[in-house]
Amino acid sequence: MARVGVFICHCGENIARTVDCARVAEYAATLPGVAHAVDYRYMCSDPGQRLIETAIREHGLTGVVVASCSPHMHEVTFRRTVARAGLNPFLCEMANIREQCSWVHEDREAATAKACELVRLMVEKVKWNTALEPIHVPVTRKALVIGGGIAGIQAALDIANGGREVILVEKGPSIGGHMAQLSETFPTLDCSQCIMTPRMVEVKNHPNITLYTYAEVEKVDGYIGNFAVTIRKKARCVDEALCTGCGECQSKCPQGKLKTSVIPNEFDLGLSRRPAIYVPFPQAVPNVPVIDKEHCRYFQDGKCGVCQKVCPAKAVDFTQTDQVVTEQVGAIVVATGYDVMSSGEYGEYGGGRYPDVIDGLQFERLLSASGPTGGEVKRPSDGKVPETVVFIACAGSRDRSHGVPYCSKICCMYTAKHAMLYKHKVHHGQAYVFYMDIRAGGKNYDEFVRRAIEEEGAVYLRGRVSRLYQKDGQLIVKGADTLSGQPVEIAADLVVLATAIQARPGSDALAQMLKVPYDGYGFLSEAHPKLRPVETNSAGVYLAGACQAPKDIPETVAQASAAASKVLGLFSMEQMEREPTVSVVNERTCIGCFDCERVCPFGAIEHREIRDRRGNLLKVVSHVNEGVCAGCGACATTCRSGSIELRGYTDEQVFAQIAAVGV
Amino acid sequence: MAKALRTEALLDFLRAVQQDARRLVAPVEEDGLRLFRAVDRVEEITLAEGNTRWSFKEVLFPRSEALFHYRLSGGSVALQEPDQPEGETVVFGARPCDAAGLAVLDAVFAPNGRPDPDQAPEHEDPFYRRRRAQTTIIGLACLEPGPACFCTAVGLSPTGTAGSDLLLTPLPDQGVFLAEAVTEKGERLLAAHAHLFTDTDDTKEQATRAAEGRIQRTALSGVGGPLATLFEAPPWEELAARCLGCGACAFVCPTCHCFDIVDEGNAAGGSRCKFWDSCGFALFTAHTSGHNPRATQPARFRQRVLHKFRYLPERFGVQGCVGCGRCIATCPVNMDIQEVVAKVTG
Amino acid sequence: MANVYLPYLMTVAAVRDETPDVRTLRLEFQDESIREGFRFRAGQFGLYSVFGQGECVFCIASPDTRPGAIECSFSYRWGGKVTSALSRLTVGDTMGFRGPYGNWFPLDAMRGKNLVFIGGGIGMAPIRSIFETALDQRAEFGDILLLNGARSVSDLVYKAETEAWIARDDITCVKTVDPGGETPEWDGKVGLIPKVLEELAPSATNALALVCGPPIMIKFALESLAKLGFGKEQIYTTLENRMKCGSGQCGRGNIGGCYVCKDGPVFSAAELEQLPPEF
Amino acid sequence: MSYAYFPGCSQQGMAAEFDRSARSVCDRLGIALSEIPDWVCCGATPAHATSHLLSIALPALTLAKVKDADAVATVCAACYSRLRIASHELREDAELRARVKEAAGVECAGEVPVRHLLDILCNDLGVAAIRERVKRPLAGLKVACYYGCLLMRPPKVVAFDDPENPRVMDEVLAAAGAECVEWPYKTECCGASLSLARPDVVCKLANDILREARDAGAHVIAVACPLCHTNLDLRQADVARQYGVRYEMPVLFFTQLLGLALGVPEKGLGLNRLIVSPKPVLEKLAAA
Amino acid sequence: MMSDTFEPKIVAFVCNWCTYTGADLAGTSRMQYPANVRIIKLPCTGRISPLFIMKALEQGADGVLVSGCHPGDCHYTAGNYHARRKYTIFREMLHFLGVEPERLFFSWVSAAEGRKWADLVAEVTDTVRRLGPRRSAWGEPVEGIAAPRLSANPVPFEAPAGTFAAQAEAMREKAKALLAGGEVGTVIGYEQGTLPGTARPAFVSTPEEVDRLVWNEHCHQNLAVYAARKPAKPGKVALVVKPCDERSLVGLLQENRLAREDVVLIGMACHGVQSEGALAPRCAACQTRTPALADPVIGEATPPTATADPRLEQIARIEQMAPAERWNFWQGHFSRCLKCYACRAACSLCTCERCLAEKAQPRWIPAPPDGAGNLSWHAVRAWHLAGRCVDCGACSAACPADIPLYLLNLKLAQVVKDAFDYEAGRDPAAAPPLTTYREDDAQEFIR
Repeated sequence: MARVGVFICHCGENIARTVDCARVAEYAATLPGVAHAVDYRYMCSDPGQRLIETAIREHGLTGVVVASCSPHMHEVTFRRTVARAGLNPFLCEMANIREQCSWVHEDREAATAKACELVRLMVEKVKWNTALEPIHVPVTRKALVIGGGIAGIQAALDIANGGREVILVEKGPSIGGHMAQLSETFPTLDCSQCIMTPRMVEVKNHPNITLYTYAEVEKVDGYIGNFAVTIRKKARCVDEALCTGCGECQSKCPQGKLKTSVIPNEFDLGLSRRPAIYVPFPQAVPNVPVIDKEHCRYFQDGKCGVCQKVCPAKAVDFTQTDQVVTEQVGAIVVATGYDVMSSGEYGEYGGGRYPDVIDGLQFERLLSASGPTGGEVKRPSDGKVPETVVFIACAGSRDRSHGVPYCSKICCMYTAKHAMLYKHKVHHGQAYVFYMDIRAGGKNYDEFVRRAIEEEGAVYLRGRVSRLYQKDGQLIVKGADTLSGQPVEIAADLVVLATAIQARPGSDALAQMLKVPYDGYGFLSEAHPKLRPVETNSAGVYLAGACQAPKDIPETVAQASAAASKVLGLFSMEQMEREPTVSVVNERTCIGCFDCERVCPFGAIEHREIRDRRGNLLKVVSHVNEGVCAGCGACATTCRSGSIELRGYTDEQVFAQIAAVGV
Repeated sequence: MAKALRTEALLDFLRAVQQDARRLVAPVEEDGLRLFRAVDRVEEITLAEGNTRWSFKEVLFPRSEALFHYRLSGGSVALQEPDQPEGETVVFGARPCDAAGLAVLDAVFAPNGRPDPDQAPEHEDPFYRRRRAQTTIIGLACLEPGPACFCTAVGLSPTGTAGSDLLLTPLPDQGVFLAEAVTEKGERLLAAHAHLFTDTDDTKEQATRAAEGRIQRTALSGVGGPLATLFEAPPWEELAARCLGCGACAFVCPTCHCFDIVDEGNAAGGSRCKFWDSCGFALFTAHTSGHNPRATQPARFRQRVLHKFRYLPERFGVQGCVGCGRCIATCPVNMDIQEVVAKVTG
Repeated sequence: MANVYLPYLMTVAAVRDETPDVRTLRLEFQDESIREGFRFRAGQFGLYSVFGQGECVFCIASPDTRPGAIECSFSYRWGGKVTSALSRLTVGDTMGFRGPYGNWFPLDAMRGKNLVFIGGGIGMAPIRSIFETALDQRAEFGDILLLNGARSVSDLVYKAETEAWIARDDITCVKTVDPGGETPEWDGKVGLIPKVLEELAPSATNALALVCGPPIMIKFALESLAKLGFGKEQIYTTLENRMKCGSGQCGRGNIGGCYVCKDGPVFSAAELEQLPPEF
Repeated sequence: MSYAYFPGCSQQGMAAEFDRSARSVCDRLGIALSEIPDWVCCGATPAHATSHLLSIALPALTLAKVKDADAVATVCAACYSRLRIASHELREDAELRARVKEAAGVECAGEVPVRHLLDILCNDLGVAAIRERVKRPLAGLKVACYYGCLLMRPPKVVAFDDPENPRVMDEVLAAAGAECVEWPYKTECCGASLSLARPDVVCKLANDILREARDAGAHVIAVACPLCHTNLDLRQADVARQYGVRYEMPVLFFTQLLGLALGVPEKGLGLNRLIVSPKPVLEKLAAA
Repeated sequence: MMSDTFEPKIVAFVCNWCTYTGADLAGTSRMQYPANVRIIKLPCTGRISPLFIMKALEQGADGVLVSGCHPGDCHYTAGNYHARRKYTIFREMLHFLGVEPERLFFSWVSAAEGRKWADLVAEVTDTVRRLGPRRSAWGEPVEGIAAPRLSANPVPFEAPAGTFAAQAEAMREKAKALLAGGEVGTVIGYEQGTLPGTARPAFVSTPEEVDRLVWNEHCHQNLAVYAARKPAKPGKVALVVKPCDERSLVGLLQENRLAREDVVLIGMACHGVQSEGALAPRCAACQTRTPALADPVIGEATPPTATADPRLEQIARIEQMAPAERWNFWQGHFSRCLKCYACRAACSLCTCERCLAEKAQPRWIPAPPDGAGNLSWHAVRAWHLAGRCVDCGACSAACPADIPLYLLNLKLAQVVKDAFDYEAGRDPAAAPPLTTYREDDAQEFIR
């Protein structure tokens, strides 16, 4: 019979007040297999733990039951105590006689009786516990970062600077993401290009970082420490090695004559045009153009080929094909960023009908020196400098009827910035801001907004815009000013909608590929909002930036560094240590129906062939990949013949507890 | 002088016997099949021809019984004998084949005094011995043996007396049951209810010839010897290819006596249970290491045949099969032991 | 009439790990009267029970010349329900034992003869019972040779006793491990039991051989003994089979017509030859 | 498609011309309207302002009488809104059905869909069919189509077009040859039932609408609701008095304009019943 | 609480991440609730097996509560979805067997719902207290309640004249061709039984032996039971299959127990088979009388009749009984069970190398054929065939005690059809119902 030690804690008065701990200890001593039972005032205190350690050594205990608080509180503590005394930590169980007994049952008699039962349950269970050693899984100490925005760049640099190799994959022709499109950034108004371009170059030149641009992740196999990622590098039709970035091809491309070109420039959100062979923006990294096959005359009707002729470095190669590469990585950071809801979604604000109703990102391009108007604020319709600009906050966010009930968090700040920058550019201009509430909770944020109002003279009107219509060249904005209680009507030259931040289209497909859950809006779900914000339920996959939820640049960079630290933490060990409570297959009785494989949410079940000595195949059975198994036990419940067991919650252990209730 | 019991007086006789005994076990109809049950009122008993779905073996060798109870408290264990009901059990309606089967059960469970000097002291099954002593068998001869019956092929008869304490043979033409007391228990039974019996000089020869005439199965005489040499014979493979490996044939058989012993209970205690087992199951002889002396289903069916037709006669001097035909009627795939033995030794 | 299935209550007096998955228990009868009266013969087996888990069969490993307590050695390598429960017992625990059952080694026939004892792995348990019984009356016998073999050093059973036996000068004791099973500090022989046996080449005249071990080992050992001139009746072994009642009723322990629990477990090689290949 | 026609109270009183023109238009376009026998008032705004049960029970009384018709046709925006919402709620809420049965003694589960004439013209008949039957296209006539605030709201239940920027009436009248102007006040409220309680508010709203229509260059305003018609047509005098602007903007029901285009004689369209006479505009048009 | 009122003993299986934490929250918030519940912690509802519920009832629990994360919250993404499907079926089975519905409780309690947990425990305790103690032990009949009997009114068997003979001849031709051509090593069909009016499986490996093969209304065994075994003779196996037998082959394909190309199917158009002298109940209303997968299909099937399946009426009768009556009805039948496992041996889908009934560590199903052992065995057997059984009738035909196993199989097949719109044996590529889930699976029984 096992030699179990039972240790009843008073927890000061918390347990002792309604549970007669002495009587429980007395009762425990009578249980079959219990070699030692004692109660003490504070079992988790230092003397309490020492009491357990000495008892283990003195009585040669083979199992320990600590009856005290919830295992969520001190299971780790007591398992460490037990380990110090030389007993395997998994031979220690806790009976929850505080949260689930003394605190919820006033009647002393009933509480004591129940405490006794809970102790008996755990004593019976611990007899069937087996010593378990942590599982060691080899780790490929190379990381993959998906998405080349500021989040991806920061994470890649941190990991690379941590001495580990990184593969950065960016879908577009250049890294930079949405931040590259911004003019200046709140609250310090430092120019986004100035603070970001050096980082982008650093990424390009960093020995530890392999950069794949114009490339997408197609398939992810494997598990934490051993991912095999298939990446498709789309054909740029320009050889990155040869191209010097001189820009000849762009200027000569017939499709590209700025005035006549019909191709909207995605980087400028359609406010400018670009040639068929293009670099999204001057500071692009890598500064290597890409041929847009839909609009290139060579690909559409076989004529032209001017870019190839003029290219001094002979870098243009129309025959280039997609390249598919497989990389072995140990961890993946998802930094795929966000998208802005298009102003066209807002019918009542004339979105999509009036050219001078634009969204925040388009206004950023107008403000940006590298933008379509060289930094001068000119309205898209006729290029006039607008004297009156109306900014409408919460255009799409916090609006259930548009399917975006959440607050996009950054619009209040960039709207104040827009009002301020507009004033800097058009001194005599007047900015109006319709808002519901101003959310400026960051460091120096509220001061920034106060400056926009008090120093830059932006008129903040608390109220919703009900209607907006065009009348002889101006946009009549009808709204209400709830503070003065008066309806308001403003004739504006330009209206900027602070539209909602949404998840990238296709983020759900990526999430399914990575087996990461995502919410109803397409944002990827973190493992725990407070305790594990940058981790996911899929071990080895981390999140950074707006792909997890709308957030500003400071928070994004913080998350990127956090994700990087998690990756570096994982890579700090040769072997990764994982909880040993995983499933194991009894290969003699498994018949290979693989129902377990169908129910395993983590794809932890593999096929293993059983061969006899001469090598001919006897049968194919299930095998649990201990690196991937999360210990949920769905397989153990589904297996009809009971051929797969979850360690820590084996059939024997549960059976013993149920049988103990029957006594 | 044979005794006779008027057909109408049978129920009175049985009611009287029931008063003296603890219980009267007899065949009744239940959910469309005929089984031996302890009857409340004698009217429930069915006297129709043919046999029950399985024999009254479980009156003496129950399908599951507790050998002892154990209580676990602290480090110690307390053992406790199971309580066994006292009092006479009378089994009525036992067909001659079933009654003859008792000889096997007696030989295995209560060898009482078979002198075997250099063997370790014989171990009897006390439970079986007590029940056997407190059981009286009133046999009922068969007039219309069924298609699966082959008692005559194994040297028995539809009107045989072996195993019964008192055998009643229905003589429909004379409207009586011919009563033959086979043992002193039978004598005592006749004496106790003498008023119901009258002397008669009728005999059962004619009934016996008629009944035996209905069995067309070929005799299996002296098969023990040839079977000894046929362990490796090829036919087992074909003959038993379709056997599914269940325990139906063993559990309906009046002579099968194999059992398993398991502890059932929980942390506070429980009981050690002995219950029916069958050599047909794969796990019957499997070692925990995975080695199984009888790895294939034909090997297991061979054990069933050899155990009945060679080992039991050789070791205990009793015929292992009484030809009741139940295993043939019950087997889902019609494994026919009489056909197999005939083919293997033929 | 006594309930034959009721085991004697035993207390675990000592626990010794022979190998990572073989353990020896020393059991004392809790009931005084039974302790005095209990007798058995080397070679007989018993049924050991852990209440709540069940019973299982193996031999009594202690010599029958030292009554009062018995020892048993068992392997729990295959994780059987009862053997695993036995492996969790600690000193002072209560378990059950009933027996003795079956026949025993022919001690009388062995008197005055040279004896060759061969034990393979856990098969060493029944051999030790008869071997130590013989040692307790050493004078009765001629030369005694003991060959204790195992797959590997760690699998060797009764290591301590074997050293003691090697130290004795009135017997020859040899230990061997299969090739590949040796360790750097191993001082015994390295070789399969049959090969070592042929090297030792004990003379067959006026000799008896007692062999126990896995079926493979017994098969080749018998061949080697035959080469050395041992007749079929000069060789004895015990059979290990799945048994439940111990008294020939549960119908489980038969090899052909022979009931291992009643006609065995000790058989001579001659008897073994008669049995059909069902073990 | 067979339609059970629900005229509505206004169309028997102050907006008789809407009903008369609607019937003539449908007649000309081959749309069979069979009036629901002894229909009752839909309860309009007062019903649902006072008691929710009443606002459902009244339409239920009528809807229950609709037998073997593909849909219920309505012309007035208020009737359409009330009937449509009532049948929607009856379909969704079994408990409500029970209470209505107990209160009004009728079993109605709102199976027959309720449609507005514009919806029928545009989506069932189709604009091309209308263009074919036009005899005298309203060439040169600039119309400001005014939908009012009720016809398309609440969108989930009643809308059969984009609630922010409806196009149905524009397309129907364009098919009739008119030129529908772009103007922002398509769905602004005209003050509806405040017409009696707060005429000053109605004048303010009417003035905005009329001004925007004028500024958009419209000759006439087309409406699809008797209440809107009253506030824009009847109140033009008050607007002139309050804001000193005489718009002389004729306000017609879209069925009247459509009737003209289809060649229905003016008498059949009840043009004479309008306060601001459309005659001058129409004559100028005919002359051009 | 030593008062004389009945204090129910309730076992609660809860998931560690949500409900256990919710219970802790009830503790930290000092919410009072009755002390009748003993909590057993599991990592996820996905790990809370119906066997636990059965064992708790067997050990005498008066009520069982199972609770975990709300759908969508599962820490392991899908544990509760799988569990929900299992409970949907297992709960219906226990009710059908006569366990009072008010003894089983299922709920979702999140880590933040301390109040919901406290109220739930109070409600469960109160409900079970009012229901009263268990009226009998697991597997024992309830005192003083007569076990209702179901009558079966058999339908006479008639097949169109001459069809059997023609089919038999064509089948033998095909078998001979297959054997002679060496395409298969063994043909498994039917041959005349040794008792009048019986047929039995026959293993034929040479063209000459083919003449032993017969085809008539007595060929009721499901030969697919031999499909998953390694053939004694080398070469492929040909099976003579009726449509219902073929459906069990679809099940075997779904569970990788054989490869389609390893077996040649001689499909027999079916006219229904005979059992106990009448048309087998399952054939009365059988709608698929022509094999779908078989390579050659021999003969024309008798068109299905419109008669309703008589067994459905029996199921309806059982469902109308009071729980105690239903309980006694089943204990009455199970009391005859000898645990000969013929039902398992005859079932073509029972292909486990070691059945759960033979798993000793731990022994979920008590081994002896007594009350508890029999009830647990028949509950687990029916449970393991839910969503897999193709109603081929082999188990009921093989049972020496005539236990109406088809009632259990059919009832669970109905539950799976209603709840998951799934029928066993139709599509080899379909995922078995208990290995997949839909997020909108019905869950009105979960609090």
